[in-house]
Amino acid sequence: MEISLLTKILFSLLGLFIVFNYGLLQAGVMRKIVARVAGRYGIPIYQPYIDLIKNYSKRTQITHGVMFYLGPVFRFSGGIGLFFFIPMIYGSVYWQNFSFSGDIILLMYFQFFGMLGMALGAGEGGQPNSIIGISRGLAQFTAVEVPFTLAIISIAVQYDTLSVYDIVAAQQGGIQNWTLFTNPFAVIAGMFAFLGLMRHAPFNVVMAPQEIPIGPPTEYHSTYLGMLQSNRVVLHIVEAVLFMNLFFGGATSWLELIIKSFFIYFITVFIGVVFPRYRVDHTVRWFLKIPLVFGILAVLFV
Amino acid sequence: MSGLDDLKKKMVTGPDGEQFEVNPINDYYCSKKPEVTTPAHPYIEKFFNWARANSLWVLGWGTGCGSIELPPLTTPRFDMYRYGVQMRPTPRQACVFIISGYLAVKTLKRVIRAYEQMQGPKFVIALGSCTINGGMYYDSYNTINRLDYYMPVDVYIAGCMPRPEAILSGFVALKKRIKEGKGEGANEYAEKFEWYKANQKKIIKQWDMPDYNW
Amino acid sequence: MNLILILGFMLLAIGFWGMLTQKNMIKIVIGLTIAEVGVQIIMISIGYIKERTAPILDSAVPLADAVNKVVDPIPQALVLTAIVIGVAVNALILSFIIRLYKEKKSLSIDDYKEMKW
Amino acid sequence: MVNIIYIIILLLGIGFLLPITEKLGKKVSNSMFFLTLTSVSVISVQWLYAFIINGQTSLQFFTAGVKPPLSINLQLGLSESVFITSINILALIGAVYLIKHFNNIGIRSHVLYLLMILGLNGLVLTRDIFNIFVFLEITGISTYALIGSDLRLKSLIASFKYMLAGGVASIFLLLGIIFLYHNTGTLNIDGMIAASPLQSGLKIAGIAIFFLFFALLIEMKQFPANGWALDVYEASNPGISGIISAAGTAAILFALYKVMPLGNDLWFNTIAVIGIITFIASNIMGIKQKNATRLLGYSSIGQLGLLLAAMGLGFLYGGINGKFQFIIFALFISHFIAKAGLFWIAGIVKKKEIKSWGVLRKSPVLLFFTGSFMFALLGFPPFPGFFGKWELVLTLANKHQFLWITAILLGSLIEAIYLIRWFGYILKEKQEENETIEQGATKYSSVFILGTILFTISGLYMIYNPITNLSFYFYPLLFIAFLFITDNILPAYIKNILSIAGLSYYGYVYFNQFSEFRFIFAVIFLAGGILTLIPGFVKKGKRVGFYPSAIIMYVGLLGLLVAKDMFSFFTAWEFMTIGSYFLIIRGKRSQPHALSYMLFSLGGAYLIMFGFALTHVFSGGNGIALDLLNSIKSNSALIFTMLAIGFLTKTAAAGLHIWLPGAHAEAESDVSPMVSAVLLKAGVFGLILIMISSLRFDAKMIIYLLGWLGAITALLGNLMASFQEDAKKLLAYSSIAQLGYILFALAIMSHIGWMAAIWYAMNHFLYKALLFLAVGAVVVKLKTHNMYEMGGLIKQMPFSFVSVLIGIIALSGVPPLSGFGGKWLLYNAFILKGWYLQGAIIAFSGVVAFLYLFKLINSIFLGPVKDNFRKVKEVSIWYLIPQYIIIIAIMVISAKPKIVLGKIGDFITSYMPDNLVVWKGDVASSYMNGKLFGVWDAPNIMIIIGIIFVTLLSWLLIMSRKAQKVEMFNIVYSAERPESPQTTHFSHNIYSHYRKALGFLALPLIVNFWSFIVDSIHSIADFVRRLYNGNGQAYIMHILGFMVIIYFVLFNGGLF
Repeated sequence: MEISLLTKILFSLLGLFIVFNYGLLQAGVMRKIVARVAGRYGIPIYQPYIDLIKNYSKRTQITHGVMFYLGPVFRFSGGIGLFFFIPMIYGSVYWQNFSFSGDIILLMYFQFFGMLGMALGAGEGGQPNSIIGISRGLAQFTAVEVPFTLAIISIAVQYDTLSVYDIVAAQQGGIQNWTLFTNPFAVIAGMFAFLGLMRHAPFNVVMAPQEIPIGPPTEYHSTYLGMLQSNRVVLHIVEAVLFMNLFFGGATSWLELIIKSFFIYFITVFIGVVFPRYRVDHTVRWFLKIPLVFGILAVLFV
Repeated sequence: MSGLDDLKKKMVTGPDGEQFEVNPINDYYCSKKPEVTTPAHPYIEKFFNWARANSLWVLGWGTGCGSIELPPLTTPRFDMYRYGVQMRPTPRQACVFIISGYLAVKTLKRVIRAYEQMQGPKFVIALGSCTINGGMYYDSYNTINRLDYYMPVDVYIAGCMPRPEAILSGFVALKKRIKEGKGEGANEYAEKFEWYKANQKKIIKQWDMPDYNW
Repeated sequence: MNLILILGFMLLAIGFWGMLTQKNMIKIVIGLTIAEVGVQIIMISIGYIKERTAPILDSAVPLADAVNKVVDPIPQALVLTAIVIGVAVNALILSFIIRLYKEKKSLSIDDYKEMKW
Repeated sequence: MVNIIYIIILLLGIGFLLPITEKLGKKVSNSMFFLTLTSVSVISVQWLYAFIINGQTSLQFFTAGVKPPLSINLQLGLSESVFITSINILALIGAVYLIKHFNNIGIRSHVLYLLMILGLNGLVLTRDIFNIFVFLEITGISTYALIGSDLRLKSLIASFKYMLAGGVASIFLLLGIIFLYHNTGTLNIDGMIAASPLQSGLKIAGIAIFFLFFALLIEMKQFPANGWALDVYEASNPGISGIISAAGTAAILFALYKVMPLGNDLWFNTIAVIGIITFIASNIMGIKQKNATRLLGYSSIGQLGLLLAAMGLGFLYGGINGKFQFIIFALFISHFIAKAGLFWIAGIVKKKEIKSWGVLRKSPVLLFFTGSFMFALLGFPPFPGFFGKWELVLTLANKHQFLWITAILLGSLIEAIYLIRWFGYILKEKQEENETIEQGATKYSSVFILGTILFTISGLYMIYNPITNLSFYFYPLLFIAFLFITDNILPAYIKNILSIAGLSYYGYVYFNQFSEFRFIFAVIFLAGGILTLIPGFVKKGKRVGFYPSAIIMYVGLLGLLVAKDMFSFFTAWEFMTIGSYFLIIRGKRSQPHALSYMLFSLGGAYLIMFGFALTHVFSGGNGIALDLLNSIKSNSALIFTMLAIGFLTKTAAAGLHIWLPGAHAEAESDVSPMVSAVLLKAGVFGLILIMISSLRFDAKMIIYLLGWLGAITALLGNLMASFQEDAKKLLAYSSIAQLGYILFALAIMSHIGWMAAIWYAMNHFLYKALLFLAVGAVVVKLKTHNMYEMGGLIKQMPFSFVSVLIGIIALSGVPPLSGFGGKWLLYNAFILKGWYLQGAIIAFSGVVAFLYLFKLINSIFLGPVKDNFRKVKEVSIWYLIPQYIIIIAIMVISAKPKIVLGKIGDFITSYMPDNLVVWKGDVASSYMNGKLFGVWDAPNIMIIIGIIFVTLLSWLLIMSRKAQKVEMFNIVYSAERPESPQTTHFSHNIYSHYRKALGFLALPLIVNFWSFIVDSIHSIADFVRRLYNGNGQAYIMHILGFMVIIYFVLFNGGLF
């Protein structure tokens, strides 16, 4: 069934709205869970909304220059763009966004769009600690990309396609068809990469609070910070949806999507609560050891 | 280099051998004065104030001995998060500055700098007697006696030291004040900028920074 | 004839021995000269035919009978040339040695090794 | 025609007359001296003319009125006339050069000179073996005396050693002659050859020929019995050294050539081996030599060895006629002119150390000729040696003598080490201001004439060579010659306009002639050429030397595309190499890098030459058409490997890359994009050529390895780029990595893989030119390469910042710019090919690229600005114009990749029909087993991202329109304030943690490997040259030892 471009745009925007709100709530829930693990009462789950409104409502603002100004725009474009290129709900023509423009390689490389813009913006901020954070982030990302790429190669070969939609399609028909069970090595490698991508402990030295005050966004505040926060919530959901599509059979309804992506994201939070922090050089080496082995196994036994 | 030396004017040589003067204070820093900001439409402002009151981001910096009372706030027993209070490591993102106890002159300079780097609206909570009247250090040669000579204070929390419970109640008081629209310390600072600066410069002999740290 | 040939080779050997062992440049040149003489003797001995006379047309060797009476004349002519040339070379070398001696006051070949490698 | 005997009569007669005429005054004697030499030259030229143009057959001249054997006869044929003409003309020019020297010494030197020339003429002409001895001695005695006549201690010693060696040689010569005479009964060479003494079976004949040849080998200064010769070259007046090195050895070579037929195959082989050992050994020893004239001596001896080897091989393979005549003459004339010229220049420079030869820069003409002579010696086009070497290699290949080819090429490469290094010193080594070189019309004019002759002969070779038609180069070379002549006259901008016009004209003329991938490379070369020439308008003054070099390079590049046969391809390759070498060495500190560039290029070029020769042989031995690559019948894998390694030296694959970073980084700012964005593609072009040919044979294993090599190159290049602090070096390492991607993509050998490769090649051309232009311009402006010294320049140089930003986005492969196309094609290609592990390495290195790209833009343009750069302005508009043209191009192909990729795809289909990329509108899709695999909709992606970006930006603008603009130190700094921009700018070694984790991959192992090789060669050189301990006695010992060795070799061979 073909739908008009306008419908498509409207549904995509609606999807974005849903994801944005879900992301904010999910962030609240996750923080609540972390608080409960620590034995605290924790924030109200709508706290992310308040924080966001507060940041947008700041009265003063400074700018270090054009690139500093554009940094959050790049970052948020990266997040929203990634959302637009990922199919959300399997089987529905309305929730495919613009995923027909490219395939998983587009998604892999589009991740960098926001990162690069943010890095440049923070760079113009001139805070040396931001650049330390960026250098750590980029370094960590290179290592994370290895198992991720191997996992993607593996499932691309497994399903004979690079299209995310087709990969989801191939996993339909029961839980036994999920990549999780048909190609466990790829999933292990991929989920390791997911931990690195989400930057929870033990891989959160990039933004190490207090140490380098907060890494790349040290100079960002007010509306900029609001945009970065908005991006963060969208991006977390989108990344989780991507991994859901690749490894966990995708979703045929919003409910399924919310449940699955919640648990996928929860894995990183769970591990983050349990483990201490790695230094960057440890992270790089670690990703080139165990996850790499699983990645290689994944492409060898596909 | 230390002190004022690195802020002196200097001649530098460009890549083509041309000589020119660099005046760090003017060239490195923005020399604009702070401006009074106007609130939005009252209804919107009310909504904003509600959000500001429920999202208090505290600059994670202890200035005096009272800072020892802050970490317990994050523990299960006191758990400040439930009030929407959390620590931020950078003044750019923080909106509440807790002056935790006595302020040495040396520290005051840093406090002023950090305060000015926070974006408005911003709030100051002064902790302990020292910030009110100097406390046990009232006659010290190098601590200040009254904080509000140097920056507008929203809430004072008395005690030496105030316990975490007191701090929590201070937060509640601050929330109330913000919701009432009285949390305009930033504007006050801008309005009485000259006065505050004069006070600050009176006590800080080695003034090695621009008048306002953006 | 063989005896003379052997003599020639012996002189050659002595000459080379002299050139290789003596440090005095004049002695080296003498070695070279001895070796040259050896070669000249070898040349003559090769041109020599037994019981014949020198290839000089005089009363003892009539022109008509010369072909059968004299030894091969060409080596002898060659030797003459070689001797002339050899003498010229020797003279030149010796004059150079004199020059060198004047410059450095030494005749030892070991003292003239600045240029090497 | 004048009887040739008059040459001898004239030289001898006037020689003896001169001391008498001296009484009439110097003028009279000098004019007589010159008149004699002129008339002798005229006579020989006249005969040469008769032989070449009128087709005269060879003549015999008899002395004493009777025929041999009773008299001595002179023979004059084509070869003789060529040799005596060369000798006499050189003698004439040499006399001009030396006349001051001679006048200082007195009339005896004039006499000696004439006698020497007489001896040389005689050596060439006579057919009597004893006469050879006589002429040899005449030459010898006059040379000894001439060397010693300036009465300097050094010349006396050298002459003394020479005399000892000559005396020993003449002893053996006499022995040989007399035994031969005894054996054959004649002194006439023709008679002896007719008697074929070796075949007669007499033992004594073997000994006789042994002595004869041995004496001549000593006179030919063969290794190791040549210590004395080096002293002669070093010590005597360079003018005389030049004559000895050129004319003297020419005559002795010819004498040997005459008696060579007395030998048999064993002898020919032995002589060739001795020659090649001398060639290699003396070149190796030359590496360690610092003294200019002695170094020239080593080179002379090496060249003699090569000539001897060629002659021995010629006799071995059917005598010196046809091909071998061509080869030997070409090699001979190069050496002859070049060596004399270099010795004479040494006489003008008068500097002992080769490092102090920088004074030559004071005289551009001499500098030009020095370069020409050196490149002639090395056998570069258009000089004759190039043709000689090519034919030699091809002929030997036809005889399956691969070891010989290897040895010859190895020797040549070693020779290149010291000559190029020396030339580098001349061009770049620091020189004290007050140093001057001798002025004087006579010496300059003789060098000038010699150079002119060299170029005339080279021109004739280019036009009339029998190998192939090189007419393509006619007008370009004229243009280059014009640029050279006017180099010191015209201002740079006129030359720039001319060069751009020239390139555009060639583009216009040849554009329609190219098809398929040649067309794409033509676009890269021509557009790249024009774009990278535009910044030249910045330069004030004359910019001497730049334009000829650039045009030589571009002509070479175009020549590659025009070439239809392997020889013209190779010619173009060498032109390109020379041109780029001169471009690269223009940088301030690029001398060592240019040297290593040249050596790697030359090594690669020799491999390519070898490969071409093998192609010729193993495709049936018919012709040298480039298409023969497609019809190799056997040994295809070997040939493929050779050619591939040859081309990979140009693309700087891992292991062969060490020349690139320095060469590209230290080059001038507008040269870097030329050599990086444009020149590297030549190697890619070569790779594509051989990869297409590899479709016809089985080279799967090698191509598989090439794929791995490409992946590793990409990773190592990117890693090392991340650890650089020098902005241009960073870009240079990035080029290595990018070429690694291209190699990897080519090795995939599928439609989509090749599409990726060519897309990468085009894109790398665009963004690397962009980055190098932008960063290069900044570097010029700031006068530093170090990124940590820059910073914060975005405010001063916003346009450059945008260029770099676009460049890095395109390079990194982030959508929506064109780089993503490359990534998409590459991922599809390697997944479809099944190269998962290599692909993962490629993907990994693709991410590592972000490290250095961020570092590049951040360290230069972001962060705090340093005090001394506060007042810098935007770079020159001439740098920005090409940048923005490139940006437009990038934008166009990013939005509509199909306009380029569609065409590329069309012609690749004819070679590789598998794994097609299918276009539906603007959407590219790949298929696996007929099923849709991947999709890429470039315009759509661009639109979506554009809309999102613009929306968010407008939102931010609305939300925070009143943001306060602050200065660089208004940053949070832990409530402190930053002290100085230097301490606040975090740029140096920002990936220290990455170095900690993965630095072991970027250890300089390859550099260490190559330094080990270099050190070993130097150590060997130093060890071997200890042989020449300076003791005359030892040299005699060497001669005797050499004799014993040859004797046993021949004895073993069964000669005795």
